[in-house]
Order: sequence, then structure tokens, then C-alpha cells
Amino acid sequence: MKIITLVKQVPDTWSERRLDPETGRVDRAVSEAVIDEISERAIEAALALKDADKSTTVTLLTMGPAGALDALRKGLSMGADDAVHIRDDALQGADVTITSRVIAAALLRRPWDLVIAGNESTDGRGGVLPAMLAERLGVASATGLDSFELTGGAAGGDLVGRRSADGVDEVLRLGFPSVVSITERMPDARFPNFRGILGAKKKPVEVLTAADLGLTDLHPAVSVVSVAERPPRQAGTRIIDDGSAAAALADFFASRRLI
Amino acid sequence: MTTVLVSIELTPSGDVRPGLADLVAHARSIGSPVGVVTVAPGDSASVTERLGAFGLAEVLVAESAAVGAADAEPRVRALVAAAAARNPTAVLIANTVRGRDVAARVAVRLDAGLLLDIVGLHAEGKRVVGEHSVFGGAYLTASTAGDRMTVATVREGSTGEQPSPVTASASALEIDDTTVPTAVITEATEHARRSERPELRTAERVVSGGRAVGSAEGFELVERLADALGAAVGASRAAVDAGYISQDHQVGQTGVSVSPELYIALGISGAIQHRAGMQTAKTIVAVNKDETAPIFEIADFGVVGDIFTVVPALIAEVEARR
Amino acid sequence: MTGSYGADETSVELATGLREFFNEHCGLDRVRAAWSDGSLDLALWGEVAALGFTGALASEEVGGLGVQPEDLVLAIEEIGYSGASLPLVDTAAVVVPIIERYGSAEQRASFLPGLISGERIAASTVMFGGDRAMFAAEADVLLLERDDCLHLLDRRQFSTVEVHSPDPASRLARVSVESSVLSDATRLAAGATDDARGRAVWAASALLNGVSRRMLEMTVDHAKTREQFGRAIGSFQAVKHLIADAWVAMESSRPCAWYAAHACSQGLADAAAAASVAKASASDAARVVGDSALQVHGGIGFTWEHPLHFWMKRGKLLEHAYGSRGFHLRSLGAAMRDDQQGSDAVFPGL
Amino acid sequence: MSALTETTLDVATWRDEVRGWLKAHLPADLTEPGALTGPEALHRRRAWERELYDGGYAAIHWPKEYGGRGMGAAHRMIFQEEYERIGAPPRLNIQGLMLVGPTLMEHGTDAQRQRWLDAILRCEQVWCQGFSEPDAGSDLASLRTAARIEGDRYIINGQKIWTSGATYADWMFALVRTNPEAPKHRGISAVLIDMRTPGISVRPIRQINGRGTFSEVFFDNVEVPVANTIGAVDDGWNVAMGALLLERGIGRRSYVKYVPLLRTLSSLTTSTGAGRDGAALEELGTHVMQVSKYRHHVGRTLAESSNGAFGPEASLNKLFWSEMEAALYESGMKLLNDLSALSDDSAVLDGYGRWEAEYWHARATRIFAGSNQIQKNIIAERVLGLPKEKR
Repeated sequence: MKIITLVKQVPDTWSERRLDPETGRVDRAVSEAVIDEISERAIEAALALKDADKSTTVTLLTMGPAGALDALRKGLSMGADDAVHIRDDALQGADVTITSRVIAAALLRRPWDLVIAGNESTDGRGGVLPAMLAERLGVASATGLDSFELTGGAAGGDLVGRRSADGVDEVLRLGFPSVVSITERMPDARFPNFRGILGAKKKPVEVLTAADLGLTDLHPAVSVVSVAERPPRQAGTRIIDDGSAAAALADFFASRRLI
Repeated sequence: MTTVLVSIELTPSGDVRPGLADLVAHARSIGSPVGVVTVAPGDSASVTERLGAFGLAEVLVAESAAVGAADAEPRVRALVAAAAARNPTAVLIANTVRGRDVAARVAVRLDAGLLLDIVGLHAEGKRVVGEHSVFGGAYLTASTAGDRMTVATVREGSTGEQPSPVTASASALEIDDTTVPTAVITEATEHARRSERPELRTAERVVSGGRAVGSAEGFELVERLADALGAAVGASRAAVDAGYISQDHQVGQTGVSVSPELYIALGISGAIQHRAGMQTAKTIVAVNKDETAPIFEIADFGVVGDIFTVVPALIAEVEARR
Repeated sequence: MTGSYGADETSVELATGLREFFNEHCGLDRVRAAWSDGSLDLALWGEVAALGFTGALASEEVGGLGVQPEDLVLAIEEIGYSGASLPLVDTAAVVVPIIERYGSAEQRASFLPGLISGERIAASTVMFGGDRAMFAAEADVLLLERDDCLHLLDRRQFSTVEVHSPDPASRLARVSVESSVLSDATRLAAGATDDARGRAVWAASALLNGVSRRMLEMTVDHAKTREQFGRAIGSFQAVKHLIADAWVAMESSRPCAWYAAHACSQGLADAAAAASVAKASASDAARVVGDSALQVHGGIGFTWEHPLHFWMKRGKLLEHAYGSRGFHLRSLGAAMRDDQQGSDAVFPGL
Repeated sequence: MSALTETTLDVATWRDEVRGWLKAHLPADLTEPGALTGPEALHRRRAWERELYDGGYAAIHWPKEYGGRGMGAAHRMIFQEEYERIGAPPRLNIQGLMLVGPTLMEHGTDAQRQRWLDAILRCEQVWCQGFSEPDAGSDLASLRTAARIEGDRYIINGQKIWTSGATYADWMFALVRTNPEAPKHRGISAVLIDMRTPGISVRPIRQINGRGTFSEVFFDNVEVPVANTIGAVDDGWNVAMGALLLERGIGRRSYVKYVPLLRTLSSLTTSTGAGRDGAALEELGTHVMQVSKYRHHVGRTLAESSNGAFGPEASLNKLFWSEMEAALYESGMKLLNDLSALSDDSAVLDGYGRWEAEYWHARATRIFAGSNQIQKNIIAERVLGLPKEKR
């Protein structure tokens, strides 16, 4: 089975995040860029299939600036076989329409059976890219899976996934080729071992521009018209409990008509 | 008045998700809402009856044998057919996991602009402008698809408006049944409501517990305070990861974003990811043993103390003053 | 390999990998646990060994990774930084490469696989201080320095008596060996002693620099957040200068260890002096950083409950082990004194 | 690739080339003690600079288009090491080559570059730096030397102090206040002043070591063309900050300079018998450690800069070597105390007096180019992110 895992580099969520007041896009200069945790889990999901069936290949695909190579390297050192890096200054700040067109075009360049993505990135929170890709590629999709397994072996089998979202538990079945997205309930990513780290540098990374993909007329479908920063919250009263805190809290609730 | 299509999401048992009220309210701010729903053959009448309660006077109903079996496809096809018939300025869909799948495919099929997770909607001339609350409300941004048709996903609970009931009238919408590859739903179970507590996403009050709660049994304390205040129960990721409570209670960046009147954080340190999901609450109260916990930086009222002594006393106080 | 100053990509990548691993698997609670029960965290040992650390310097023919000391020096810093209480450095940086280079075919066959896989743990008295060794009681294999020779012993061939350690999580023992045990069969080939000494010293220096880096980071964080007189204490110039001095001591010490690893790997003429420079400056830095850290933390840093002392006491142990500052400075002074005619032992090429 | 391991042919070849050229061209007597004293000294130093120019070594770090070789920090450091190793004289036009030239390249106009750069390279113009003033030391932005614009000329009045080489410099790179109304960092301009302009007087300052290498420079209605401004009028602070980073940065001195000093200390230790004493050996070893640390710090900085990660090490650099140098001479003074009877015995040392003068000079290094206390503030605030002190 040939798997392509989508990888995204995002600002480190452990640091403060800011929007660029001009563009309304995430200001990537303020925090360190790291591989998105959900991408790591998506890679883990792919590698788990590779562990079970050695003939499986795992290709990473990302769209991002030169620094996104670090995210690919991380995935390659975890055990992926190769990577595709769509890297083009013209794609900086691409909206989800452009992003889905570009990635779909890249996916059409090589054969694959399964695309695995994270359900939503920590910086975008759109969560629509996997389904948009599936739509553009004309394949089935199942998003927000908490777990999945392959049935019936590599050839001719199905993928059976479970999701629990918006108050409903579901089991979904789909064939190949298809696109799935996974949630953070999937297993944690493995740590790359030293052998993996040393080997990652030798693995091939194909670099593509939008022109390489035959895409020239890339116009965003959506534009940001305004960005306003809300003033940060101020700390209010703070008391140290000496036995009377509960009463003070109840008084506070009463003063705000909350009880 | 321009037409705004409103996609209706039904649960497996056929209930209407309450967030529909938000979609209808947002639709009204730029045009007149027209509901679009897909049901199993023969279910048109019963669903139409219930939609009036959400203020939808007009509903397009597509019947399809694939409802309940094929994943997003029946809804996608109904919306595309409705858009062809009614030429709407916008299509609104709940920002749920299933809703986003529908929105993604509809936007591609209609070559529309896709606005995600909007909390407000207005018209500027011919343009439809969506408003978003980003990074837990730290920023408010607005975006537009310009001249294109707008497909937008709507944050449930973003209006808090109660709809005025009307009588809904239905027209049938024909959709074809050509087969495209789709995931098939082989099992669907609705979560049993464990209590009469309000739903987390739209609750006016939320009481959340963190890792300091210490155990699944300890979480009962959080639930008791929630019940005393008529609040929903939330949790930090640490508490979920520790297995004290199920993931659908998780508040924060990778969980549910809430914006209640009152948010009470018990034993939650307030990591930035958690704050991103609750800092737009009107009033924030925190109880934590660690006086340096960052949650205190944003709390309107903070108590440095042990939740196991403060909370039982607080429950008693609240009940005594009722 | 050109990374004499640790800026080499491989070195940075291995260190980053290890740091991420420790971030996840060696939090404060685990560091604290090692302090309270004093027992070796075998689970953590196994996980770090599985990453490939213990066999990193062994060649690929014997199942190692074949990296050079300068590729591992930053990763060793990360171990010091993490607070992990494991005999990793002696095993990976000294015992394994020394056995591969100087062991007999039998010794290599019987010792290397278990040490590389992490099934067996090694301790070493080389440069540590007399006949003491860290984690000797827990070790399966001992590298023993005796009369300028090195001997390789398995668990049945030595006994241990626990001695006081300033760092309860780094257990120390005095080893004793029946003289009848030591023979040609246990002895490693000539040249092993000097090589092992150099390795022990640069590796300990890198480890100690990692300890200092953690203390300094804690101190900077504290100075940024602790308020007195209505502002962060880090805004006071007196505090700034304490911290700046500590930073200079630490940042100027780190590349000394990187260079010493490189000199060891390349067999440069100044390798021994470079190791002494590394250890003396790492000891200096640990003392300066530790003093500043304690002073800036004020009362809280003096409590058992605050984690600062884990690193401070490990720093104190390492400051004195593997040759104290004074020992190495006297060696350097003597080398300089004897270097009048411009041999390459201290400043090659001059 | 790090500079000092020389594992690529290019770097190793470069070292051989420099070593060979210096050996062939440096007059042997120029390296002897006292060669650069007396009335001929300036003439000989200029001649040596001209020799370097003819050999193509005047400014190897300058871009090729301006007559340099476009070499990076690693090659530059190797040149410096070899230059110090052979004991060649201190560069006469350091301000011109390291400060004025690069600043002109970054901020100057084409006309300005044509007018000055080549003359600097040939050492036809020796430059001095006019930044410090009696009331503007570490707080440089408080400078008061006033430049009033009249037509196309400045009329400059005021005083500079601690100016190295002012007695023989042809030109000064000065910071002057052109707008007294603006906030103090904003009303400053960088102006190039011909030292022969009427109204300039230079008075050497006799320093505590008895020497007069620094001077006071007085300006009394000195007329300077406004065309001599580098960068925009009133934007001199930004121009100067880049220049100061150059001054504190890597490449100006290598550890090699200190090795002879270590050898001198070592022989003093031996000749006094202190070498049998563990404490004296430990002290000598401390200096070996410090000089080695400086070596490795520089090596690390070069390695990181070639990876594009040039950090804040500039402040560490100056702080480190100045403290190290002060401590080295301190040790020598301690050893010489026991040797005071032999203070003129050049077999042991090149004169006690010279050592003492260097001892005092090594104390100046802690003060100039931004005092070490300022460097510590920079490290604390810019490197470690500690909050600024309320002023």
C-alpha cells in the first residue's frame, strides 16, 4: 500500500500566538515553527501500517517555506520513506482553496492508495482541507477518525474507521483510494531514534513549485478585510483561602447575579 | 431579499441539532433563510413540522435512500441542487465535524469562497462578510469571498438567540442518486445524555476540572458544583489525558471553545491551549493551590486554595442561598 | 566530520531528538522520583538505549551507529540538561568505544552486544576519582583503572560498597576487586588508558555544561517572573550582572567541550590539553552558574521542594569528579611550562 | 565548516599562503621590541600598510568591488592568527579598514565611496573615531558636540575625548548633534571630518601608564561640508550602532596574540622557581584555559556565523578578552613583584616598565568600546531577555 501523509508546520502552540494586523494571517515570526502535533500522529498512523506490512511505503507531503523541511525531516527520521515539499514564495499566505488545489495537483502526480491527514491544524482550525482534497480528487473521505484499521489485506480491502464527534459515535467504511483525517485520540507519535535521525538526511525530498504543478492562476477565494486585537484580560481579585473563600466566592456570584 | 441556504444537520435518530438556531439567526442578518434538509424516503412531513420551531418558514426537503448510510454526500448533493435552483448569496452550515465535510465539498463543487467558523455575518454592499473569533477570542477578524458565492460554517452557540417559531412549509428537492465514492456509515450511536446538564458548547455556565482533581472519582466534585449552578461540565486536556473524564468535555484549543457567562476553573493551571478555549467567558473564576498558575492572570476572581476544601464549602453556600 | 564546534547538523539533530524525548519522558516528576528513592530508573535507561544512545559511538559492524564524538557531544549536554539520573555517559562515551578499540575479540563479543542494546549497564572508574564509580553497584560491567592499565570486569568479578554522594540520584560506590581477578584476560590493550581518560573528561565536561545550562535557564526564568519592589528582579542591574557573568562562563565553556570531543575523535596533538580545558572551564562555569542561580532564586532556591538543587548538586558532584578544576589547571600549567619549545601539546601549529 | 580545523584544502591553503607571504615580506626588525618607537615609527607603519596593500592583504574582508577579496569570517580569522603569530605590527588604519570603510559601503553614497574607500585601502588616509565625549561615555547618545547647518556646511563646536590616533589621523569619523530639539537618539549625524580643517586642535592625554595614545580633540567653529554626512542627517545613531557592532565583533584579535604572553608568564614562573609550586602552576593553567576558551569561543562563533546564525556573541567577545587580558597582566605583575630587582633584566622580560605599561593598558580595555558593565547589560537584556531597568 502506498500512503501519503500530509504534514504541516505550525507556530509552537506553547508560545503566545499573534495575528499579523495587516494580513490577518498567523504571524509566524513570533514563535518557533514546529511540526504540528496532529501531523505527527498522522505520520504515526501511517508508520503503524508500515510496521504491520513492510511493503507499505509512506510519503510525506507538505506545502510551506524552506523551514518546513525541518518538519519533513522529523517525519523522515520517524521512519517515512520519502517526502514532497511544495515550496513557492507565491504560495505564502495561500487560503484553503488555493492550498487544496495545489496539494490535489501534487497528489495527482504519483500513485497512492491512502492519504492520511490531521483533522485540523493547531494554527488554522479550519479542518476542511482533507474533505476538499477528496472532493477535488473525486475519492471518498472519512474525517475526524479516532481509530481505523484495514480489513481484507492490502489489495481490495476496506478501511474501517471510528469517530466520535458532535454527540454521535459512528463506524465508517470506505475503499481505496481515499482520504482520511485523524484526531488526537490516535496514538502519540513515536520518537525518532538516532538511527532514524541519521538516516533521514539520505532520504529523498522532492521540491516542487506551483509552476511545476502546472498551476499559474492561483487567486485566493477569500480575503481578510479587518483584524482587531481584543485587549488582554486583566486579573481581578485574588484571595488566599483561609476558610472563608467559599463565602467570598458565593458573595461574588451574588454580586454578579449568578446565583 | 436575497436567499440564504441553511443546511440542517440531523442526528441519527432524526433530531435537529439545536445549533440550527444560530444558523438561522446569522442567515437573517443578510437575507431570508431557506432550510435544506435530506431525509429518508417518507420522512419529509415529520421533519418539516419540527423546523418551524427554529424560525424556518421555508424548507427544501430532499428524500434519499442514502441518508444515514452514505456520509456527507446526500447533504452535499441537496445543497448543490438547492443552490442551482435558488441562486443564494450564501450557504450556511454548522461548524461541526460533519458540517465541515459538507461545506468543504459544497464549496469545491460550487466554486464558492469558504468562510470557516464564523461567529457573525453581515453584508457590505453586495459582499458577504463573515466575522471570526481567533485564538480564543484574542482577535476578531473579518473576511469575505467578494463576488463569489459564500459557503460558511457557523459556530454553534455564537448568537445565543432564541428563534421565534413559525409554520414551516416544505417543497421537495430532487437529487439524483449517481454513485460517487463515499464512506458508508455502518453503525451510528448517539451519546446517551448522562444528565440534564446543558450542552457544553452552548452552555451559559461551565464548571471545568483539571489534573489537580486527581481522579475520575474526584471529578464528581466538579459535577456536583456544576449541578448546583446548573452548569455544563468541562475539563482541561490534562484531565482528559489522565482519563478522569471523556474527551468530549475537553475545553481548549483542541477541544471545544466555550464563551459562557460564567466559567469556573477548578485545579486548572491555565496553559495557553486551555485559555484559548475559554477566555472569552464573561466572568472567570479559578480555584488552584498553585498561586503562580497562569489561570489567575485572567480570572476575575481567583482563590488560592485546595479545591477539596473550597468546592464542598462553596456548594453548601450556593445551596444555602438558593 | 567537521563539527569541532558542535554546529554540525548531525550533532544538532541528535541533540534535538534527545531533547524532545526527555521533554516528554523525563519531566520534573521523574527527576524528583530518582531523588526520593535513589534507585536506577531502568525503564528510562531502556528507552534511551533504544533510541540508540548507548551504541552511538560503536561502529556499524558491531551494531552501533558509527557516529563520532563531536556528533554526540551536544546530545550529552542534553542529558545533563534533562536531569536524567543514568550512567549513560560512562557507558556510551567511554566503555563501549574503548572496548571496541582495545578489547580482545572475546571481550568484544561478550560485552558489546549487551551494552549497545542497553540490556547491560556499565560503570567506569576512569578519571572518576580513585576506585569509586557512579552506579557501580547497579552496573553489570565495570571498566576499572588500575596501575595505569584498564581492566574489563563482569559483575561477578567486583564488589561494591556504597559511599556518600552529594547527588542522591547519582549513586556512588567504592569498588573492590580481588587481585587474582586481574589478568591478561581482563586487561585491555595498550593505549586504552589515555584514550579512556580523554573520553571520560570531555564527556563529563559536556554533561556538566548541560547541567549549568539548565540552572541558568531556571535562573533567567525566575528573574523574569519573580517580582520585588513592584518589578521583576531581573530588571535590577545587580541581578543582571550576576546572570550575565554566569552566562559568559557557561557559553564560553560549551565550545571547549565540543572542541575536546573533536580533538579526541581526530586524535589531535592537543587532545589531552583540550580535555583539561573543557573540564576546568565546565567546573568553573558550574560553580559560577550555581552560585548565581542560588543567589537569584533567593530563599526558594534553598528549599528541598524547589528543583534547583537537583541540578546544583549534580553540578557539584561533576565539578569534583573526573578531575577537579585544580587538577586540570595544574596539568595545563605543567604542559605550558614544558612547552617552551613550541610542541603541539597545548597550542598546535604555534 | 569551522575555521580552525582546516579540513578543507581551501582554508589550509589560505593559511599557508598568508604564512608564506608574511614571512617573505615582513621586515625582520619590525617585530623587534622598540621597533615602533621614535620619529620614524609612523613612516615605517605606513610603509608596512602599503606593503600589505600591494600584496592584496590590506582588507581581505572587503568585497571585491571595493578592492578587497570578499573573504568571510573564517579566512579573516586565519589571516589574523598568522599575522599575530609572526608578530607583525598593529594595523595602523584599523578605524578606516574595520569601521569607516564598511560603514561607507553600507550607508554611503557612490560619490562618498569613490572619494574615500580606495584611499583607506591604500592607507593614504589614516582614520580616527570621534564618538566619546567628556559627558558621553557609556551613554553615548548624550553627546553634545554641535553641528549647526549653514547653507551647505556644518559649523561644528565641541569636544571629543579618548580618540586613539588623533595626533596622526588624517580624517575623523565623528558623531555630532545636528538637532538639539529631537529626542537624544534622533538628532545625531555621522560626519566625516578632515583633521586639517582650521579650528581643530588635538591634545594628547597622558594616561596612567604614561603614554599618550589617546587624545582630546577640540572643535572651534570648524566648517565641514554637509555632503560629508554618512546616511541621512539626524540618522547617525543607526549608522553608529552598526559600526559599534563591527567594533565589538569577531575578527579583530585571535587567541594567538596571547600565546607569547603565556610563554612569558610561563618562563617567569620557571625562573622564579614558582613552577614547582602547585598554586603557581594552577594560575598559569588558568590563563591557558582562558586563552583556549577564547580560541574556542571565536571558533564557535565563526562556525555558527557560517551557518547563518550569527548570535549575540559580540558582547561576550569583548567582555571575555578584555577580562582575560587584564587577568594575564595581573598575574605577571604578581610574579614581577618578587623580581623587582631584575626589572630591567631583559633576559627575563622586555623590561618591567613595558610590562607595567601593558598592565595599565589592559585595564583600559575593560572600559573602551562600551564598558564591560554595559556589555553585561546587553547580554542580560538582548540575549537573555531580562526586562530593562526602570530609568
